[in-house]
Amino acid sequence: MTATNRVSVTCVGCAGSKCRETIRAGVHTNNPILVQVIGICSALAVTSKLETALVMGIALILTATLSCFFMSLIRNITPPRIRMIVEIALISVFVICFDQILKAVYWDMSKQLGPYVGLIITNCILMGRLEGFALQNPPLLSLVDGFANGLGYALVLAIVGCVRELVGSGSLLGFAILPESVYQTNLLFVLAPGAFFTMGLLIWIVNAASPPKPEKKP
Amino acid sequence: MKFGRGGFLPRVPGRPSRHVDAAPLPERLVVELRRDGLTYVPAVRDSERVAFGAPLAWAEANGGRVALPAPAAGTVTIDSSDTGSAGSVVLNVTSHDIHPLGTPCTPERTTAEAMRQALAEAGIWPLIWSSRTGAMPALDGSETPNRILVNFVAAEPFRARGKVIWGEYGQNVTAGLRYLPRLLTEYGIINLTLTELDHPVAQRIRQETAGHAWIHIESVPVRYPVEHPRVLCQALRQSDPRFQREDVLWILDVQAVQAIGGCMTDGIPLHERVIAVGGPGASNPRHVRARIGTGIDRLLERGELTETKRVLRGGLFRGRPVDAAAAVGYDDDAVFVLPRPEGREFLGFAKPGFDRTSFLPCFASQLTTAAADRRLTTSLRGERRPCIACGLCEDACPMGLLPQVLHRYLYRDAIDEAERTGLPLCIGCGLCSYVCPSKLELRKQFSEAQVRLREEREQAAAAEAAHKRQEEAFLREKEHSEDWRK
Amino acid sequence: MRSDVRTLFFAAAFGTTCALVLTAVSRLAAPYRSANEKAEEMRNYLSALGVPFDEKASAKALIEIFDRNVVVQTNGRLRIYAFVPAGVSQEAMAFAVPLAGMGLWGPIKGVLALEPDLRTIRGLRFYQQEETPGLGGEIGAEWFVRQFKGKKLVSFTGEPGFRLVKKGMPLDENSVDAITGATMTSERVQTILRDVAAKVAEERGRHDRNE
Amino acid sequence: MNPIGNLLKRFKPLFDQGGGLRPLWPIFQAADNFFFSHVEEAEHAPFGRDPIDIKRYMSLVIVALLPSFLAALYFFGPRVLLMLAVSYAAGGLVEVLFALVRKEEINEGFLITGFIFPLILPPGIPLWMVAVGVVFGVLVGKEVFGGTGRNLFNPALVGRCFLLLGYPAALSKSWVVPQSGDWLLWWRALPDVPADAVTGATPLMLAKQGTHTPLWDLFIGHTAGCIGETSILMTLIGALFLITMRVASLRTILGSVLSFLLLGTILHWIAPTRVNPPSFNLLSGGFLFGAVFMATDPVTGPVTGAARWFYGVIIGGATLLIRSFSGYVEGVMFAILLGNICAPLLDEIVIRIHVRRYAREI
Repeated sequence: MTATNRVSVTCVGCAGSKCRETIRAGVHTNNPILVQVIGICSALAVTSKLETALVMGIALILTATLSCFFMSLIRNITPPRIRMIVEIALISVFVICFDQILKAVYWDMSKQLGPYVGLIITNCILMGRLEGFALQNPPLLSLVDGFANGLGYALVLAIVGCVRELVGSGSLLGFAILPESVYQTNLLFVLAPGAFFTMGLLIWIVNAASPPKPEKKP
Repeated sequence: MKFGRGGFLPRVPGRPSRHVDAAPLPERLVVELRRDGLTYVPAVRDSERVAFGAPLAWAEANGGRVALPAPAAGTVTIDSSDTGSAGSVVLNVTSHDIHPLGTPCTPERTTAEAMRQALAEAGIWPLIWSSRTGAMPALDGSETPNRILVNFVAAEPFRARGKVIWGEYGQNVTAGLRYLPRLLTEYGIINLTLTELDHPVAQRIRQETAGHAWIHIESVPVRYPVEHPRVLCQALRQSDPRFQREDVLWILDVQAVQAIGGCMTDGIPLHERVIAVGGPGASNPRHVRARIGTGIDRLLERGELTETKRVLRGGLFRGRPVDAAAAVGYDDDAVFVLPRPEGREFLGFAKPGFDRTSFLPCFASQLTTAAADRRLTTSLRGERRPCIACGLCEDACPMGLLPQVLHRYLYRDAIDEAERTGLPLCIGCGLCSYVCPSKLELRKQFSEAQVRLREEREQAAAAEAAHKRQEEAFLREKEHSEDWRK
Repeated sequence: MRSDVRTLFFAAAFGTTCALVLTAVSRLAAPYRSANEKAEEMRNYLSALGVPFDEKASAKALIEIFDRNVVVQTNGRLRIYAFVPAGVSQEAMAFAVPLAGMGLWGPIKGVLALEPDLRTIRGLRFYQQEETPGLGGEIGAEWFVRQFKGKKLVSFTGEPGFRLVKKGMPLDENSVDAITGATMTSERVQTILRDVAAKVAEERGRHDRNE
Repeated sequence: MNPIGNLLKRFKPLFDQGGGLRPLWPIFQAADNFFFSHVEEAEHAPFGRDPIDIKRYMSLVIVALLPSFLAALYFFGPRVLLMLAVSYAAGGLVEVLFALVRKEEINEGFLITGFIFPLILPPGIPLWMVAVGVVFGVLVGKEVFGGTGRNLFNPALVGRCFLLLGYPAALSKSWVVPQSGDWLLWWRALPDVPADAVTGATPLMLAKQGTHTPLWDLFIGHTAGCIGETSILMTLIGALFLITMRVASLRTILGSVLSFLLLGTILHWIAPTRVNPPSFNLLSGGFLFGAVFMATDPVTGPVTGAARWFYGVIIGGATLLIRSFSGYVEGVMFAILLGNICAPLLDEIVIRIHVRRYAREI
């Protein structure tokens, strides 16, 4: 009895540290945008306002968490030959659901996000996590991983969105922060190149603050 | 002859006059045992007495032996204390007399074999450059040139000029020119390169050689490094369609021809050199005739070999600094005295610059023809900066290389790419380092990379050979065991 | 062979499940979604026509207002939205026609509202455009479209069309200030307006004949 | 020693190792090396070196820019000086900050960027925009890539591009007709342009609407436009200077101007309504200024000489196409940035050709 107890306790402890590690990787050390630089086309398109960036971030967190979880659940019964198609199908289901719900209850936002919610299906981050993590790990850990990566993406989007909305429109979440009489808005930050610069500078700052470890040569 | 773009002749003060002084004959002559990349083995013992012209040391090279003949008669001391160099032979002179060795013979009755032998023993052979080996030609007669190019031009500031030597030893040079065809194949051609064809000296040379149909006179521009054998070779290939790729070309300069003349007609070995002493730091720029082994300090006026000046052996571009102990070698023809920088100039970069000349026409000295680079010192004359890709090195490169691109490759250690982009063609003339406004050490970088490349190739070849040997041994072993099993 | 069957079975089961989920979600969301889409279009026409409505009204309410006040007729090439206020009169108080054409960087779409004489402009709205923000993008700005109110869609020589002229030039009832620095966009807008003016002129001819 | 020398000597201990201002050493060193030539002996052959150095090289470009600058001063009043001061101050600050953080020497490259930047701006632009533009240009156009010698894009053009895309309305409102006459008025209005200064369209904008400015006015520079680029005469003087000094690549300039004229003639013949006559096109706007002073920036252009021809052709052609067939009336800036992008590719092609040649010789 005590033995089993101890085993389960160590298991939980071990899972806890692993869980922390997974979250750290997704949000910081292996952040999908800052470190892997994938999935940035939606990040360029929807970050001109903080609000859209947040909604997009939430969309990705939800779809990533759910699809990672379910993929991990069925990972053992999925035939390896069709696993890619299954992954895509799974992602699409969640994305389309989210898109439909958005269109039904949050019309304005859906209009602003345009096709980008739908395009989450082709987002490399999701495919990468499913293929690289969920297929090898238990459901709960996969859920955490999906959530962490979504969170990493959402955080970067939020920061970029913050900067772009503040510099580009002088407001945050639609509230004017910098009065128009004093501050002249910079339209470059409203356009997609603004996201390029902001994201590039952000990556630069993060890398300068904590230089990425050089890959070990085999 | 057709020369590619590139090359440059800076206007440097201190050009040696045409006057040739005789250097004092010292009691002690120093002969270094290293020459042209060969290390010589002493042929004499300590405190042995040698006669004039007797071999002091031998070296095995290219299927034969070349000698260092004694420049004077005297007693020998072998100095091998210097660990860095190969050591030297010190000659305490008993007699400065020069007398012929062996019997003179006419060009018509000389064979190529005998001539090669005589030149090798007289220490003249290494003065010849062969396009096949990239250094001195083979001694065993395995290569016979279709062409010999005698170069009168010395563009690098300041090396002994062909015209001065002609003026001093005209007879010996013509004699040498008569002997050279012995070394050629039948119907081979001798090219003479001069700067201007209508110069009085040039006209005299033409008169002298008028009867010889095999001597062709060519004009070359005075642009450093026009005298470099590989530049001359490339120019000849490009201008003369009869000169094929597989043809062998030998190149030698006037002083070598003069030595050949002396050696073949009178049997006198290489024992003295005409040296141009010049440069902005030289107080009396002139030519000096010096016995080989004379200390370089004896060529200089007092005060030139001090802390404030740097004495280079060789011209401005390829010269390397020497100390007080250095002596005239068998192949020296220039001593360049360069002052060291003193003090800092106020707003120097903004001055019009009547006292400096440059590769770029961006100093006021361009307006006058007489101006020279009077501020030339050993200073870099600027701060070291990253490459800004100005392209000056590409304009200056005589081999048509892209030094800025090579620099980029070598900067990120891409030596293979640098090799493909022509690194082995670099002749180390140093013009790219000279003109670089960012003061990059391009020449150093390239020559180091060339050395590395050669080492890598050698290692690879050695490894391959070892592998092959191992394989063969294995096969033999296998065969052997199979035999044994049978 | 067994694995093939298994794969097939899995694919079928998985596909069916996904399809079921999607269908369910879609069916649940469909009414809201289509209402939103329709309301979006109507909102543009209502505001261009000047029909009073609450900006924050729900989709349902908007459709109701639209149905009550607007009559849609399709005459030839032109689709005309007539504003017939419910319970006030039988005569149309205003007409609206859709605008469409290519802008500098992408399509421009909008609504042009006209007074009953089909000559005087009552309002103009661009609801879709991708012009340079700050320059061409100003066509969506209030100051730009406000200029059009009360202007005529026909030049006084009787030719249909509208002119956007450089700032500082004298204006007449057939022209407004163009956007400084956005010559290309202004030209495109002018072309779109000329097209629609031609169609309206045709329609007006039919109208006049009918009367 | 002159007074400056004495001053530098007196403050040197403060900046030396252990001094109180040690972290600011690069600033002291930059000043020191500016006034007094740097002395360092060559350690490798050749032991004598050419007197050309980066300072001289860069200062020649500044000299070549002076005529254009003086013309700008004449046409657009003393405000030009103020713009120059702001540009140098703001950009220099970024440059110095980076030098301090990286503990590197301050490079001379910024001298040109800071000088050229105000010359490619409209005369009425607010001063804070000058500062923002040059800061962005130096930061994103240069420092991000590692500083002078490593940047892909011309920093001044990056800064201007940023302003044009970021504040298009403000920029398009800032064109002022040259008011050469009343200097007093321009002085009084500082730091702004005089209230009654006439805002006017540039010749290229006017040409889009069908009015062609007389060629003589274009040549002299009596037109609205960026302050340094209006006077073709002064640009030509600068160009002549740079070409005789061989600081600017003649290949780039010829490549761009010839392709511009050739393509312009052909297209004008095909579509005379869309494409301005080549003479007008050449003399209006900033094409010549860009081709002479910005396209020839060695760092952002191709490395190899042969590639500079094609680089010029890309710039000339792209300028013409952008001017004639896009929404922008002026295209030099984008054309040069486009050329900057293509430069490494052109180099690669030239290097390949060279490699093939070397393979035969080695």
